[in-house]
Amino acid sequence: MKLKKFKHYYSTFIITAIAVIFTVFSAGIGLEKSTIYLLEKIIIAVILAVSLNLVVGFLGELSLGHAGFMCVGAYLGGKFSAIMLPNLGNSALNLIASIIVGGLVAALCGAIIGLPALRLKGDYLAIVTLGFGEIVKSIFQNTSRESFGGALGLETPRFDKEQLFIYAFIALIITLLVVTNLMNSKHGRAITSIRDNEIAARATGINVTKYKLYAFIISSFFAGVAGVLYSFSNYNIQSSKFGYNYSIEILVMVVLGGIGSINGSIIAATLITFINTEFATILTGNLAVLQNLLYAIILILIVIFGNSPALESFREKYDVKKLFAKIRKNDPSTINSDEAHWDKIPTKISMDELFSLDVTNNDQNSVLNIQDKEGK
Amino acid sequence: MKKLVKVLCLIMAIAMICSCFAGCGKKGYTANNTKYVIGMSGPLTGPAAIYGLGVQNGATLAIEEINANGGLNGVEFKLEATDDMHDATKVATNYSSLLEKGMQVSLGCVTSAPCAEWTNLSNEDNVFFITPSASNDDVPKYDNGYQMCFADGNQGKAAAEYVSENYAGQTIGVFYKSDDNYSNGIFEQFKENVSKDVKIIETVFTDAGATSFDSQINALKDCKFIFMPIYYTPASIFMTQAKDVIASDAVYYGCDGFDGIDAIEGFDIKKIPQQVSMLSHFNSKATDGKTAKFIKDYTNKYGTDTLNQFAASGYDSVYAIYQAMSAAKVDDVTISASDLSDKLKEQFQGGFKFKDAVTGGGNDVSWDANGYVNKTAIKFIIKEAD
Amino acid sequence: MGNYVLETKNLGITFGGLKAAENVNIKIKKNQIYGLVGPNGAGKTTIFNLLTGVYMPTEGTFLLNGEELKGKSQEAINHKGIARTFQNIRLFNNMSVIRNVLVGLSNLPEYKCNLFESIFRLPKFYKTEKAMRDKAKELLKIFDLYEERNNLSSNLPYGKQRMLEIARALATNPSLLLLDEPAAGMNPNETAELMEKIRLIRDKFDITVLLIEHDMKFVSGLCDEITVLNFGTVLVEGDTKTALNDPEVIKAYIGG
Amino acid sequence: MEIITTIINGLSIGGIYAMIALGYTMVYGIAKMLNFAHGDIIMVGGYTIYVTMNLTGHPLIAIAVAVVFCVILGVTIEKVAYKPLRGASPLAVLITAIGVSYLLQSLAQIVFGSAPKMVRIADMGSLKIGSLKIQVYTLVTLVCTIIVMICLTLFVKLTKTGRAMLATSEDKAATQLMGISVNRIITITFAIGSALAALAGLFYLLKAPSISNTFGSMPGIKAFTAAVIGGIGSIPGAMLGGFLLGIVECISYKIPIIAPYTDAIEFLILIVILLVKPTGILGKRRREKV
Repeated sequence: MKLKKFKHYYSTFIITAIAVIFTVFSAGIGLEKSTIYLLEKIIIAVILAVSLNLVVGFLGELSLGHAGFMCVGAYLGGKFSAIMLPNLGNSALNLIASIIVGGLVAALCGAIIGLPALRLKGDYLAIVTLGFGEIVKSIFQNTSRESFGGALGLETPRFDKEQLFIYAFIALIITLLVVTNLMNSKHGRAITSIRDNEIAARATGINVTKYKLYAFIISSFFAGVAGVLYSFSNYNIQSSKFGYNYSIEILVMVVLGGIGSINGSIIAATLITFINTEFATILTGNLAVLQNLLYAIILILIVIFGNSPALESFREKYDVKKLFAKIRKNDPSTINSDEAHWDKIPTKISMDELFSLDVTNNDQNSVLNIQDKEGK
Repeated sequence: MKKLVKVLCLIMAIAMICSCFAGCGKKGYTANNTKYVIGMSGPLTGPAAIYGLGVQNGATLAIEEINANGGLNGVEFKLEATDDMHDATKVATNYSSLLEKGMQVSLGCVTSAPCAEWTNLSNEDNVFFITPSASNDDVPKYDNGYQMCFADGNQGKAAAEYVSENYAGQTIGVFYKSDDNYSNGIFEQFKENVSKDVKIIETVFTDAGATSFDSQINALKDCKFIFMPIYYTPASIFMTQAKDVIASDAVYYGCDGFDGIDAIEGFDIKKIPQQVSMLSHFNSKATDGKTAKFIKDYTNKYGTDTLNQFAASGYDSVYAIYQAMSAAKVDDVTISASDLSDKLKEQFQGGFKFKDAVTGGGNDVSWDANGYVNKTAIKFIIKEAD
Repeated sequence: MGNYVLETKNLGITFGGLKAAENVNIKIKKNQIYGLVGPNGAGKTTIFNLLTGVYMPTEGTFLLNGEELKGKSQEAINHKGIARTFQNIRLFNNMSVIRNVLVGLSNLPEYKCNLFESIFRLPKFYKTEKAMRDKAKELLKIFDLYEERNNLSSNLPYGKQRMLEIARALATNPSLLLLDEPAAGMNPNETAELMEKIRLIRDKFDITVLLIEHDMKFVSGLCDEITVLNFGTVLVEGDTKTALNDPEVIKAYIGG
Repeated sequence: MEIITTIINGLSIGGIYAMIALGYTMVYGIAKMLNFAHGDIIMVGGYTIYVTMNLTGHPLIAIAVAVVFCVILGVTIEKVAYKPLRGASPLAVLITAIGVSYLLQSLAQIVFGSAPKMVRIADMGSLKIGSLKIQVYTLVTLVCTIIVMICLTLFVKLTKTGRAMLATSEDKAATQLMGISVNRIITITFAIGSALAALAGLFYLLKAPSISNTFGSMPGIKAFTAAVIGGIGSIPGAMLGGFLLGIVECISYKIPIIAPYTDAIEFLILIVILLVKPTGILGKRRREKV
């Protein structure tokens, strides 16, 4: 019974254990270079997926600009560490300071874009975040050579390659702790209540704008942290990497892992990164084109299988959660967390837009405007 | 009891995961080599594939020739090529997997942006590389990196000199890609070095807008000389769109990115009325000497699609490594990358002259103290004006 | 003046030419159970929406315990003391029963705990969290939901969902509770039980109730006073029995 | 004079955006989904034109084949990938659309390779009016897009199917009850959207005769932006948004200081417009019933 209290922290424990094992390995017999790169990549992907899940899964808003926040973190954090290099050297202190700076600047961006953008819902918010990501990318691409390297990319001090992954693990564990703690507090409940029913949340006295902003800021903070880690794992960062395609890649991890499920995000991000890297090393030469093809087919099949209303009964029969519940002899209808199956999550892709030919607006808008003002 | 089983399972699972990842690091990867392994990373797929494939083919051709002639003291060479899709983030993985495959010396990366990553990574381990085509000025910034092609800055300077000489007092146009490493690098140096009495009309495009150049063409329509430090695909689109707008006696002048423009499927360069020329170190229409032989052999084996200076440069880079290694009297096939690098550095810093090059007009090639190449540049006219 | 918990003054709203509510004057005394009845489309829910800040009144205003609330946001109005339920149940479907109630509790001043304290699990967090859970359990016991507290709220039977919605509204510690058709879809036994419950919570929590209902038995058995609406205007108001027997009301309901 | 050329250029590129945006808007309005694969239909259209041009050498045949092929493809995608998900979470449909987009791109890469292909459809030359020098294809594009838009508007307004489309977008269930097959309407919408995408591919190739497997993705995103600027779901909105974006793009490329930031400016306009008017210029929103 005692263990139940720590149920939410299982994944954190496991990751800590893995981190310790790897650290011991690396201190002892040493790790392959490629293992270290892979670890760094996976950790960055997991941080990104978990932080995006906060917005998409728990808040229920679609964000397509996560890579934009990462970009801000990567550039600002990387630049900061480059500036501090003469003073702090390539030390852990420099690394930690840059991570904090990068994260904070990304969080600030999250607040700046979030404050006005959160008035918008669903698709509109999605396209605004997408636009934000592209704007950030474009701005960093065209900065001067001295400031952020422009098209040539920003040179960042690559942190001691043997140890970066340890710090990345620590950052990941902190991310997990913060997100888990947040989601299991009254603030987290407020955020999920907005996802489930915004109107009822307002009527229950939840300050919707404030909590949306919280979720947005925390999410972009960790995206920024992931960005700084990314800039430390590379010598040279180029903003063209942070386009909407990358944001979508993160979104795919979140969706496949199960929206609103932190563990799912961790597993999906790990697997996708691992498989992609393996594909890239196995399928070379003429086979390289098969990478994307396989990826696309798997993606489509998983989504259709997991969501088609026609396959509902089939899924019920083979539901993993229920199977587990059977093994544990739990009542499957009892839940202890806010993790829900993702086809039930009402991500607010707003559906009340009309297909219209009318150029003029009708009067109904006036009511709406009142509502909007209220919503502010 | 049940808990215990669970915990045990968990620990086993973790141990299994870790064993997948963890190998025995820090060992000598080259200990089991039976051939000298040359590594490279380049775009073998994707829009820039023509460059990567050119280098790969050229290098393979050179290695086959060397091996057929008995290799280096009887030891053969082997090329390990990895695909980076012109994406710098893939380089670290490629680099480490190459090291684990026993790479002793390398051709670095084919394109500039990924090569920035390679430069730093290879410096960590002291792996010698000579890139056939990554032209960024920073590529030879450490003593283990050399270029077979002209650096961007030098290309920009050469173009600036040419323009200052021939177009003083006139208005010329520049069309470059503002979000591209290569394009920017050349343009910056060009702008810095061009004489002040040449008036420049700058136009740019970006990755996202690389389909329609109407407004840029409109801005450049009165220029008689247009400098285009860009890759050939957008250049071909530009030329097709501009052929009726820009005066037919105008000159398009590009850098090594133009190479291969006449080989694009469906793009008929003869229909472009303007002169298309570029700064190059390889004359793909050469009819005599070593260059002609290379062209013949290459065409027989791979066709003309990728016959460009990248292929020639890849071919030359392998020969340069071979000549330097034989000059340094390397005789241990399991020599570590770092030891080999020290030997090669000694050669390259000690006035090593690379002979029988197919690039650089057949003259000897040498490297200056900064690692930049010294060879003959030619203004190569791809197509005369009508 | 101070006697009234809720007082509306010429409250009204116009939707693009359509007067959904007009000149509504309701006065509710403390601890009253007040009914709002009228045929479909009479503007009852519109009035609820006006009172909870979903819509901004185009005319008139309303006061809660003497304080003007017009123009305040929905959450601010809730903090001032008006809580509501919805005609079509709006629970937080993907959350457990107890969490639904905990959300309602989270804005009360006695459970104040900032984001920082929550994330870093400072002692304050544990203290407030425990207090909130105790309070939530207490509330759930009143509504016979304690046993199902860990169930997904959408898995509850219909009647219990209604109860949970009321429990969640009560959790925000209101002085005025608005119930939108609480008995809709319930069988007679459940309805009777609900009537008891409403009286009970009125006494226990010392609150005032304003409810919309179509079931006239329910209204006459429960409400002290009612207002009958038709086409957005007040038809009759006053004592329940008298008002329901008013010929105008009968005409409005039966038609003709 | 310069400015006139710029505006004509802007209108012609805007016309293409508008045409793609129309596909986005109609599919969104009726099937209530973001069809991320729409841009890749353009790419498929482009490759079809490339292949038929090489086989027959006749532009009109190429166009016809491309339109037919894209319509078949669009309808097939709808039937295979999106139809099983009708009624599922919108996010699921979105991810499937992304999957379809990857699939089309990688298939194109496998079939045609990743090196760009050049395709010359027709040599139209340029026109001289006074001191103005305008390329004929610019005018052709502009005229054609306008004709297509008028036809589409008339189709939706006047035909039975068009009105059924309007009705479906308002209320699917009610439309079904009126005896209209919603599935059929959705299929028709996808067919129209795909045909428009094929035409957009054609006009793109007239302008920039080079095609690769990522040919459609950026125009797709830009057109989506245009659709949102105009108010997604609104046909005139899509046209307005497209033209607006095209003109902004061309003017921005003319000014050297801001030219590198053109994409940023386009997205900034989107954000500003949405903040001023959360549903886009001509979009309308129904109030959520409480």
